[in-house]
Amino acid sequence: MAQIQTLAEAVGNLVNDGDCVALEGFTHLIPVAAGQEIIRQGRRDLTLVRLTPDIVFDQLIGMGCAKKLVFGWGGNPGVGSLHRFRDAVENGWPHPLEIEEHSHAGLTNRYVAGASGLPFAVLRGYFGTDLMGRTETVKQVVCPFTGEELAAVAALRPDVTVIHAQQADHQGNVLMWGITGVNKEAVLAAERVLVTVEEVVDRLDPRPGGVLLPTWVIDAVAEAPGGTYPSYTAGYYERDNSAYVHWDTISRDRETFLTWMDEHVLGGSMAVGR
Amino acid sequence: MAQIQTLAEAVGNLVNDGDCVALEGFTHLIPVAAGQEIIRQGRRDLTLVRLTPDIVFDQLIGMGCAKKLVFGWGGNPGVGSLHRFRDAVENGWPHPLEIEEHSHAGLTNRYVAGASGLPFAVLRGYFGTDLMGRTETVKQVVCPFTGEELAAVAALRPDVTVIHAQQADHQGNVLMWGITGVNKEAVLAAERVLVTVEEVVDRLDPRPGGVLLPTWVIDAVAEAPGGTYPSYTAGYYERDNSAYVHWDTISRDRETFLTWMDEHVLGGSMAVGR
Amino acid sequence: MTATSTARGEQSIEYSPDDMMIAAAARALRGYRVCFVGIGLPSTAANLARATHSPDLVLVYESGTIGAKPTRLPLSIGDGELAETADAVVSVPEIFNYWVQGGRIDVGFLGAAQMDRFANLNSTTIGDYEHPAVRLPGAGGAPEIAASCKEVIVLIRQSHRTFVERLDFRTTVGFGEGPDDRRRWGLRGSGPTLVITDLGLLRPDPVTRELTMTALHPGVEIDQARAATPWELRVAEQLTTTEPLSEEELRGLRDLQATQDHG
Amino acid sequence: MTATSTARGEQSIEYSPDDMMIAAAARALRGYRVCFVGIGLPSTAANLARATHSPDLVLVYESGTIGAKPTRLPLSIGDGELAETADAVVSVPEIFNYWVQGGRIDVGFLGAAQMDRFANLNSTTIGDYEHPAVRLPGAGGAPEIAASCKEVIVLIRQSHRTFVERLDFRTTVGFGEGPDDRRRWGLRGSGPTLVITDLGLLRPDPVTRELTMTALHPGVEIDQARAATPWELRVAEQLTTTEPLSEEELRGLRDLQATQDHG
Repeated sequence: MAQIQTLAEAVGNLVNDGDCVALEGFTHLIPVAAGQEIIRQGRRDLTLVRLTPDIVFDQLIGMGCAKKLVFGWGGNPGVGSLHRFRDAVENGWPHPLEIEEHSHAGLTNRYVAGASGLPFAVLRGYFGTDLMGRTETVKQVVCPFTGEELAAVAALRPDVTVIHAQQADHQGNVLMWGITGVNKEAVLAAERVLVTVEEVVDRLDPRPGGVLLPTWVIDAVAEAPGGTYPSYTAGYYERDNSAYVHWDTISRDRETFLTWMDEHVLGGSMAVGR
Repeated sequence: MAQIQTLAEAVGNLVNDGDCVALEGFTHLIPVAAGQEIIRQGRRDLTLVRLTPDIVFDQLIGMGCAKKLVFGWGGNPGVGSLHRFRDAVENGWPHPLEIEEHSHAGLTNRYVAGASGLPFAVLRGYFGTDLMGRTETVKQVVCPFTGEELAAVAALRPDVTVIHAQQADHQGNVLMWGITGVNKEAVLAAERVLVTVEEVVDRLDPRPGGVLLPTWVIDAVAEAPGGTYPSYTAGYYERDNSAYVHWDTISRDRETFLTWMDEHVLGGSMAVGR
Repeated sequence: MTATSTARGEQSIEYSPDDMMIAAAARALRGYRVCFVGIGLPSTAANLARATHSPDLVLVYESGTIGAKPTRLPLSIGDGELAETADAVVSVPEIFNYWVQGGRIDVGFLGAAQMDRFANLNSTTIGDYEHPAVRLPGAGGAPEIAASCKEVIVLIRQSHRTFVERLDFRTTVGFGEGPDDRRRWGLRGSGPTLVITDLGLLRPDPVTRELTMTALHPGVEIDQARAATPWELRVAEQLTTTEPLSEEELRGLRDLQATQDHG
Repeated sequence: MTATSTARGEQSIEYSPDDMMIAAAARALRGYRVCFVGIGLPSTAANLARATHSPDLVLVYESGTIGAKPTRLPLSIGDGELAETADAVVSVPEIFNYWVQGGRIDVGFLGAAQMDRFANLNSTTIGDYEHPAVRLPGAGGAPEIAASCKEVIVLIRQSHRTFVERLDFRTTVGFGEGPDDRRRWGLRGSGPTLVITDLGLLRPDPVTRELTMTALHPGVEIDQARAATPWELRVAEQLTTTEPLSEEELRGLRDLQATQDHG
């Protein structure tokens, strides 16, 4: 059963140094506030996972929280590069970043296998690409019926999955809608689950496209209004595209980045700092 | 793109003697009218597929349409046996019926593999049961990561899948809601698709739990109001439980059954008869 | 079915062996959070548990309804009432792959036509598979419920018809032939931890996994249970007696049964 | 980017090489029903096709939006506008497993940082993988789009930076090393059937699968294309010239671009 906690409490209770942490949100419902709280709490040596790491991953990497990144596509969507990610990979700043990369379908199916209690999933892909052989989590499996060779991806079971949703009720049931991506699978694959929500409401009303996660698959729910900013939350607010464009400038330079993080992320908190 | 046709046209165009025909509907949205039209058109040697064959399958089997049944649980839900199914298996009447049986999860995953363009799917099950070894569609696969042995089920790709849904629009897009079972997977796994609907409407309104199937994955849509009777269609009518109970009596005796079918299924049609 | 009568204070309560099984099953759900429910006795038991001691018990039905809160006993596992009262309705692939196989269900109920001493179940055929004397409905969801729910409760009457030395068909694995088979076959739940019959309760031996009679229902003697069992029935050293149906249980049960309209 | 000017009757139309690529891509969609769209030029092209000759073209975006009908150019593949205007929004596992891998998509668009003569693509790193000169965003959905869409259209500028003898990293399979590789690797789509550059169009040779220049954009000479290609460029016997941008195309394109608000 989900406990309704503050974001600081929830991150403090659920996210440990060295954990494998999936912060999912496929182009929508991106858990920015939760990621920034992880930064404020100074977590280290995390294996961070997301299909589409974007600005908040750039921040986590640039602030030195990540030992490893498991991902599919790491960019500033519609704008360009993630400069902190690139600096980590190209120059090892602030420290070297181990990377494990997949196609979106491959990483998606790693979650699906995890959610399904299976050790692996099967897909058509990877063969012929240099992705194959770069990770131990992609191998080959032979169809016992046709003899065809297919790609197998290892189940992914994060220690913690963090997602953002629109609403929770007081019992900790969670409702999300719009593009929900791989959020359900990332939740059901994880050992522990933290959901930030725009608001806690008295009652969750069924709605078109609504996806409900029952409280008994969640550990903590934390209110984080505006928790996906500068991305958007359907039904609540729009994407602030200028912030994405601006991030390109902020993140290009290490000092500019650190100063911005100090002011905008660390400043307002009782954080341990970096 | 789906053609909007009469049920007789659609069945005539899409269902051939000898076809593998999935008539899905997991305890809801059961395509009874379509199954009865198949009987009226005198189709023979069909391989019929459904997780939960019930009254309309009893009718198809008793009228001699089926060469083979692929299924998970064949009964009169909440009442008891399917007597025509039993008579075919136990006594070979009206002719012997080949059977291939699965667990629900196994047959479900056969559809999932079919819908996913994969030759097989993986699950935990079958081992230790006598289901294993009774069909060529269940084998063993070894996880390339952990060495675990898991069950593999062969993809199922019906020649035709028939389902019932609440509504279609004039373009042939289909909307169903409530318990939708394995209907989407059965549709996407099939070569050809027929959907019967309660009504064709001007516009499909999004609604909680609504599942839309775009017209470009469907071949024919046919209006069949009350098309799941005596089962139910959420939003339209309730299950007539007395008919399920009554079926137990009708179906116990071959002559009673044939007389009932003549009167209630063949009678009102321009059928070829049996 | 003979009715059993038991004195509770001044009043005598009349109930059937089925009532006793249902009540015992409902009681057994105490402390569980998420229950996978089939139609018939299990559904009645799970809803009795909700109506009495476990109002927050989460009912999951195979049709994809998660958190169903039916106000009447459903007619099938796909009754519209289940979908309408559920927290969520998901697809059948999702129910089996993510929720059952994913290990999200605490306890599942199963019934069967035959059971052996290792709680393996037959719901496929009586007699030879190719030429059965009785063709039963088949596996349905039972194999995977038994495979992946954390625990399983079996509801079955105890007689030489149902308790058999050797199943005519093994549809569903309890413990196979002993303690190692579940692990060997990759079945991650604990298997059947409780069998409820019209005579009493059986639990698997912690070491051998053979079913052991651990309790008798009020008025049942152990010799009755032995006589109803074709193998040499193991009996617990401390054999207990189940509590008779309380007035509250019987009232809850009759209220539920009154909601079931068989047309 | 230099603007190209072309005389159409009395009027002279000014457009860029990118505009030409987008228009050529939009034209190439004629006759297809279902298109898988990425952000950037492909999204602009697909929406231009909808705005001009193919109003019923079904746009599928990786975020799970099926049948999106955006009224403005989306900012990302997960733009709320896509979900709001879609026929259906499904999960990402469903999009990849049922719709892409299931073979439901007629044509997919891809871009890349590098392409070789067999239309294999690199969007991962420039330079050594372990110590890259430039770390690119990575694979995203490209490998499976290339694997399973019935056909693929590649949009890429033609230069020694983008056209390379040997990819620094093969992210996405076009034709591997030749005609047999796709089948051998279980990739069921036909692979890239068209490459659109700022200089013209290339198509795979029916036998060898090596890319062959089949058309040049107005004003481009074949020597320019040869000079922009590090390998000996194959050229079709009947090299054609693409139609210049029509007024309707340019108007449609400008209208679309006007909807894009970059904050």
